[in-house]
Amino acid sequence: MKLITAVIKPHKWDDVRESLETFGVTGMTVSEVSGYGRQKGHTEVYRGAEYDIALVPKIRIEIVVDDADVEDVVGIVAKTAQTGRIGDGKVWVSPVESVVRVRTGEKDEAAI
Amino acid sequence: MKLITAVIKPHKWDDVRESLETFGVTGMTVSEVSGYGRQKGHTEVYRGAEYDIALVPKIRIEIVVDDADVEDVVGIVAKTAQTGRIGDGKVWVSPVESVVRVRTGEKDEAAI
Amino acid sequence: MKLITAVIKPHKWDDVRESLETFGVTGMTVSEVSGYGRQKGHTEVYRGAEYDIALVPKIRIEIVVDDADVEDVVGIVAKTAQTGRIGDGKVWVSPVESVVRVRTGEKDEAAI
Amino acid sequence: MDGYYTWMLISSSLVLMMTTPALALFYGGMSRSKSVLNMMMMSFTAMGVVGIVYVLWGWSMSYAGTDIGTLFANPFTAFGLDGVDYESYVFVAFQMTFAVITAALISGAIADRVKFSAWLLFVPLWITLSYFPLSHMVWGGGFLSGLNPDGLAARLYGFADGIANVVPQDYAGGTVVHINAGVAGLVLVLLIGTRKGFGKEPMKPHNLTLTMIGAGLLWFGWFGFNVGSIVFVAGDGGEKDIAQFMTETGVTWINTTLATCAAMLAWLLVERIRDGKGTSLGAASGVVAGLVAITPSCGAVDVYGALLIGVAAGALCAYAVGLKYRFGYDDSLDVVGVHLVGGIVGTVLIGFVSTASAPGGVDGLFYGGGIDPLVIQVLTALVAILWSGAATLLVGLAIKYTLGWRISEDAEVEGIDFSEHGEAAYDLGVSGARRGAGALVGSMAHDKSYSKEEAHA
Amino acid sequence: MDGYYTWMLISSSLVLMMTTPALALFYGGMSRSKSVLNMMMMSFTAMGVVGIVYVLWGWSMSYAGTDIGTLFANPFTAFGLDGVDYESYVFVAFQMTFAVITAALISGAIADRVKFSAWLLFVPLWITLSYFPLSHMVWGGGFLSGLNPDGLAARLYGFADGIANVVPQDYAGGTVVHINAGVAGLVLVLLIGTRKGFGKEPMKPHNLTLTMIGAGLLWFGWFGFNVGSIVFVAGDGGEKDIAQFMTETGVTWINTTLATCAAMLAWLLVERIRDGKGTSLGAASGVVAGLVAITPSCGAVDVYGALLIGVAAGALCAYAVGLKYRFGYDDSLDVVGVHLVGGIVGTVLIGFVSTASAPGGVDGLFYGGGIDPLVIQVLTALVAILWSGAATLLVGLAIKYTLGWRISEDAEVEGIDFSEHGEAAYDLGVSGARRGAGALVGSMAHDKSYSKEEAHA
Amino acid sequence: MDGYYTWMLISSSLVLMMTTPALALFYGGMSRSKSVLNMMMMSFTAMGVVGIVYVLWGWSMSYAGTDIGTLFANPFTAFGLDGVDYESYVFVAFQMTFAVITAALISGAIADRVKFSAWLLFVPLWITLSYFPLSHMVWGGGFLSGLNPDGLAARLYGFADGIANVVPQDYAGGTVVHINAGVAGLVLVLLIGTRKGFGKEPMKPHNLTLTMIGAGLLWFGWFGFNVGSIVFVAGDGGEKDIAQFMTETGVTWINTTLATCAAMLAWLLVERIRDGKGTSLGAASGVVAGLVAITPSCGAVDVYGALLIGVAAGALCAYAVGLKYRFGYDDSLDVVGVHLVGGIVGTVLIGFVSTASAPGGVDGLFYGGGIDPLVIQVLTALVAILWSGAATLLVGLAIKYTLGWRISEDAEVEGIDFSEHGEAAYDLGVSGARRGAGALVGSMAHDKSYSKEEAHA
Ligand SMILES: Nc1ncnc2c1ncn2[C@@H]1O[C@H](COP(=O)(O)OP(=O)(O)O)[C@@H](O)[C@H]1O
Ligand SMILES: Nc1ncnc2c1ncn2[C@@H]1O[C@H](COP(=O)(O)OP(=O)(O)O)[C@@H](O)[C@H]1O
Ligand SMILES: Nc1ncnc2c1ncn2[C@@H]1O[C@H](COP(=O)(O)OP(=O)(O)O)[C@@H](O)[C@H]1O
Repeated sequence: MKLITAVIKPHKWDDVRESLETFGVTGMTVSEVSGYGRQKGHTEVYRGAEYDIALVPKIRIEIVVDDADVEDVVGIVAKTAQTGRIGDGKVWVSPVESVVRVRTGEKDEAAI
Repeated sequence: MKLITAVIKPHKWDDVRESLETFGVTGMTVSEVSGYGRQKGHTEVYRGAEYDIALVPKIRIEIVVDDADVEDVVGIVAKTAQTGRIGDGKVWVSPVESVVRVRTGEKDEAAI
Repeated sequence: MKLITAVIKPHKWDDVRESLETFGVTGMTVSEVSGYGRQKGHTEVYRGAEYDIALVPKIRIEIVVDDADVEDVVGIVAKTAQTGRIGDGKVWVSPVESVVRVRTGEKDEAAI
Repeated sequence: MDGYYTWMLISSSLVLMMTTPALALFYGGMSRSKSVLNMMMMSFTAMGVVGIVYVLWGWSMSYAGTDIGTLFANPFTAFGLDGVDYESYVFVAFQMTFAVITAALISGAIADRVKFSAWLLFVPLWITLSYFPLSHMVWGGGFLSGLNPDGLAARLYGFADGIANVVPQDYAGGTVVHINAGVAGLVLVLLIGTRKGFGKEPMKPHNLTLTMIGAGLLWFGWFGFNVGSIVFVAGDGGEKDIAQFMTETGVTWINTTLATCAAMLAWLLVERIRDGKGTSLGAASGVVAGLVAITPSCGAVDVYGALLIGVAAGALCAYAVGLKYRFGYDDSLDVVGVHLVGGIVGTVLIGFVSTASAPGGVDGLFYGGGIDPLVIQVLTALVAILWSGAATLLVGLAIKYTLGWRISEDAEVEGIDFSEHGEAAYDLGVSGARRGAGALVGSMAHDKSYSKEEAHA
Repeated sequence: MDGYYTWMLISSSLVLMMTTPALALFYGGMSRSKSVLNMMMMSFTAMGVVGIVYVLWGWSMSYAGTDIGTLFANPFTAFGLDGVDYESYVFVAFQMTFAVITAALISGAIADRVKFSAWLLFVPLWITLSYFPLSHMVWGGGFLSGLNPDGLAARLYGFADGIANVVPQDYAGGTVVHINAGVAGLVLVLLIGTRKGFGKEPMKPHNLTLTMIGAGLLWFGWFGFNVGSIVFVAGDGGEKDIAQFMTETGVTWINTTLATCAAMLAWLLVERIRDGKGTSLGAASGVVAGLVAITPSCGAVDVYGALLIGVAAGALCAYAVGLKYRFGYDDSLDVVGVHLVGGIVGTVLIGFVSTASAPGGVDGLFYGGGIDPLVIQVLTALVAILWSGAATLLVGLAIKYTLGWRISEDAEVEGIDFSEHGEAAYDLGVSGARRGAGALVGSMAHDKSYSKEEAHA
Repeated sequence: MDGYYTWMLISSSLVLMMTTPALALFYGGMSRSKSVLNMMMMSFTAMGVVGIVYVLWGWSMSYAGTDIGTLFANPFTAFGLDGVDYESYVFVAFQMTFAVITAALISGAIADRVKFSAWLLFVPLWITLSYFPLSHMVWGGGFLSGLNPDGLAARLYGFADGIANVVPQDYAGGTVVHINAGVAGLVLVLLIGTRKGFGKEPMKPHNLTLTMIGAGLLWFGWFGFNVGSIVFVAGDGGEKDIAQFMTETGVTWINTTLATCAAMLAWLLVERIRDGKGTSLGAASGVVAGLVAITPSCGAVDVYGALLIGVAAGALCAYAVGLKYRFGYDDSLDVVGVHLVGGIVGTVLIGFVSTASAPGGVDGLFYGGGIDPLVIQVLTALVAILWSGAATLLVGLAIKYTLGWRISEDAEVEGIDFSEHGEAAYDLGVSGARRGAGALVGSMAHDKSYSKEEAHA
């Protein structure tokens, strides 16, 4: 199994979720993160002093999938999250050695 | 070494922490995340319109452990976090190649 | 490629970002997390009852890098984030099998 | 009468408090966390602009100036309160605060998407073309007043002993304030268009505790608004006036409260039946709906009339706020659903439930007063709707084709607080587990005031 | 007297503001973020329900109706203010707001776990069986009033010239309001039980800034509550009354403030000694404790008496709020610890520190007035406790075995704001680094009001 | 005069509300989320301490005591209001609230870094050495009053018919309140030093909605502050006084509002020009700057004078708040930039724009009154600055070398709310996507009050 980690633009989250749903992804874990990269943040003013906000809000999605589905899922996320503008984000894949479903104790493929 | 990532129900956090403490886990990193899966969220009403909240709050725990402890730790988390109801969460294990303790610069096993 | 995950003290974030910038890291993903470890949290009082806050706020940094840069980046983070006081945090490295840049669809090294 | 005078000092202060901060909170809590500051700024700047404009030419155009065709008064007669004696300053104060909140109310309809500069331009123009004339017509002895021999009522029903035979009633501003603001909101929404994502994303309140504070403070301030609107029969400051003060105000206080309580419960009941649950947003909205509807009628009805008006307003507005989704106009914070609908409910129901036993002293349809009181109320409302609609359209179009109303779509997505004010409302790197966040906020780029300094040096 | 009359208009408005929004904020801030809306709704709906009930039969049952066995008055005599002259409406208003806040105070004891419907049923029943009778007994010339020849005081100490020889003192509601609400809270807590996790999880305030706003606004409103409770000796609105108004109110204002300041500092001192640190929650609670204790006594004491009562209330309540952990009753937001204890402290201490030099004009034990004033205060408090306890038990049991009080355990864990109101108080996807969150909130499933519409069509 | 008396009851309550909660909110919102509670506590405890101190010796030292060298009055003459008749209590109340807010204002300058105990020690000492003397000098017939034959004005310009030939004007406290607090803030900042990270990290407001609520409520309360400060010419409570009350208060209300509106818009304009965007913090600060500047002058000018003072205050303060970055003094929440600068602007401009047509009745430089009125205003301001500076330095040094002012650097980084009060302001584990957090907060270690109990047993 693999862990797919995707960092995307917040307003793309809904589309990504839907397309993953249709593909058949039954679960994922999502968190709000801050991104640092080519896309620059905005500027805030306070008492005549300016502040550069280096970070931009992003949504981080973690999906554990069977090896078979990795390419499809990565492809779907990359396609759906794309706006073509700087800051669209990244998707990376890393190995997972085992998974357990807490409720049932089921292991690995069965646990996803 | 391995990285154990566990996604559990928020109100189970205290129990899990305690049982890991007793087992001898000296450190972990915790974050608030949102879960998407079989367990459905609740419904909010606003001006007569209904909204499905697809996401449920979860706690995400990351623990870097020696290879030796992996099975025990996974087992403890899976056991303690279990309620038997949908949404109990997942635990997955992935490889870690090296670890550093920032304070001392100690490496790997010594750094955990 | 590798994924470098660093958990550091919040007030060290700015220094770490700068030194990574100078080194040439062009992107990272940051999140607010809670740390549990040797460093104990503080105590809150409420209606004469005391509460131990087991967790301390930390910043979690994820950086995907070329294999070549791993050591340097880990070294920089470990050095810059160091205060020598308990709670400085951890840095760990795990394997990454592939990366995609959402905006362009570029793959792996090109996507970082 | 220094007791009554003191009441007017307080009432003026209370109604000012209704806009800043009460309305700013009520609206601010309902908007999204990325636009709450802009929403509050629209209330604060409405206060800033109208406060000055009212003293310069508002009082003159509404009351002190010489009448022009029963529609408004000469803005220059008493420009800058020229020739206005100090005794009257407290009434200038009281009336000023009404103008302020009427302008501020409109902002709720156009949340999240309007250039700050456009708002600052709209307010003085609109208040001059729509509010001052209407307040002159209704309260300044103009076209919609029963005291004007050439007024609507006089023309229709005749005029005797200085008053029309059938008198239109608007105790504290159902037409001038609420219908006026509601119509303006509707017209602007149609001109300006909907927010990106309207009807798809929830766009729900980001902080209902603010909305609840706002609703509570609005209620508190409304006692100044309604009870302070007493007009004396004798008006010579003698025993008669004191006696009227010490009876009528008790009635208007009680009626205001009863209608508000009834509207809150009615709104919750509608939600319970329709959605299964009564919401806090519903309670807060019901409070305002009740206050709006009893505004014109608080002096015209008895306790049962007040209860009926409250129930009607709460139920109808609870239903009306849903219409925007159906017809697709983005009345963001329900100015139309609450103020226009509530204002009409209150104004028109007077024709049915007003009773001679109340201070107003007129029997409505249900009390054997016949159809005339109802007709005059309906006509008054219609005139107000037409005038306000025309004036708003004029100003709205003028701005649309010059300055332009909308901020860019990207700015709207990023949030108007950043794009128009360079601020974020909250920086809550907080609560035990989140105290770190501050660190993520950013670092000082450079101190402009400072560098500017250097430039000078 | 139009000056005094104006003061009553304001006082009524201030006390209404104490419930909505002040108390709603004070309690809301103390509850958890998943139950703040429900807590605020209990205050808002207490206002909605009691506001109407009071006008229908509350005023009659407390004052206007014909006395029934010195315990309460006939609810039908002046139903709907029938036959009540407009001069009295302002007093109806003032007394209404007292009934409202008393009911609302109770909600703090039963936070996070009670069906909204159960609360809506409890309020009118309790206010009718417990509050109206007690207000009649104490202020309506009933059993606990010194003016009733068959009253407790008269029976015990004899009666002459229309007043008992030893007069029980409750200037603004130590028994009727605070002891009454405190006892009701205690009884309900015992009936309803503790929250899941009580004594284990902190369950600490989710937003102390709201609690601080609430405490400040309560203090502000309390001037209407205490200072507005003046009763005139002559009562004919003549020079004597005006003179009394222009002296007594200054004393009650100062006493109210002194006791509150002293209680705040005393509470902080206790925390400092016991816990090492003085908390903002302690300061806010101390403010309320002081206001509660000075409520019955503000007209009975001089500045030193006020300070002593404040210190005693602050210190004792600071200690009392800890008892719930010891004895395991879940008085969630400390209604018992602050209002019952504080109410008793204030009511009983009058027996010691009241002085003839104060408006009340009675010397207490410390001023050579002997034991009698103390005895009558204690007895009055006891009767109030018994009556309130019995009435609450009756209503509480009736609801327990019909509608039922508690929401499901799952709903309690998920949060009552969702389960009972379908809302979340905050949606702070915000602050530079968190602006995204909005996106995580969810998407519109379907518009019920809309679909309902279609159904009709 | 019971109408006027009622106005004083309300004004006193309003000004108390300005400190708790209005100022606490205004400042609390501007501080960081880890120090908001400490900031609010400084306002609340200023109320607690000064409220008591004022009754004990403040009133005596300012007004009731026998004059000592025109600088202050004997604190023991009327200690504990000894010998003060009840008629005067309302004025004690009113003046007390002024002392309270002056002390509280200072806290804004020393945010995030001061021991709570040091603050609790500073307040009574400072109020005694700086505030009471200055209020005696200016309003108590002392050195800075035109009524004192040995006063500054009398010495310079001569004295006739019980008044100096050139009279210094301070209607409601430009010198006593704002310059005094501003100077104290500046001195303390220099003594105590800057916060860790000042000038590098933003340290920007954590919750601007609180700051907006605070600004709005301050404005509301300020009507009590300014309009309540009327002093009667006849002073016998007769027709003359009533007539003066019913004219002068209208003028001060309108002037207060005009200057505030103008200052808000002027501040936003400066920001717009300098930074490109007008901020909500700027609007809130502009409101306060305007209120500060019109405080001494609200009775001295006409509508145009009020507008000019407002514009000047808004623009100058908007610029002044940036200076701290340039000169490196950490006036954290801009007490110097707004209250010292605004107070001077208002006090000095009187010399230019005061007009005989206003209640004050003095012509300034622009109205042909010559240079003298300006000179006396400047000198009065200077004396106030010197006295306040010296007194503050004395108290500040005494504390620095005994108790010490600063908390530890670690405590400052972790947050003063935790280190000094053991609390966190917010626990928002909440709102759809974040409801979990509560779980992260921690678990009950042990119940001290409980264990303490056991110890006793
Ligand atoms: N090397 C990296 N490791 C981890 N996350 C990264 C890395 N580079 C970029 N990201 C994430 O991807 C987001 C988008 O990257 P950015 O460089 O801004 O635009 P783009 O990916 O379109 O070039 C960043 O905000 C950050 O969250
Ligand atoms: N494939 C997955 N990858 C990552 N996280 C997952 C995945 N499936 C489930 N989760 C996490 O586990 C939680 C529980 O899963 P869910 O399907 O709701 O219940 P259960 O695990 O009991 O079947 C989800 O809320 C989500 O956070
Ligand atoms: N085994 C672990 N797995 C994951 N994160 C850890 C682990 N041990 C420590 N951490 C993280 O590192 C932080 C610092 O660790 P701690 O033991 O407190 O101090 P130090 O690393 O200096 O010994 C912790 O707060 C936690 O976030």
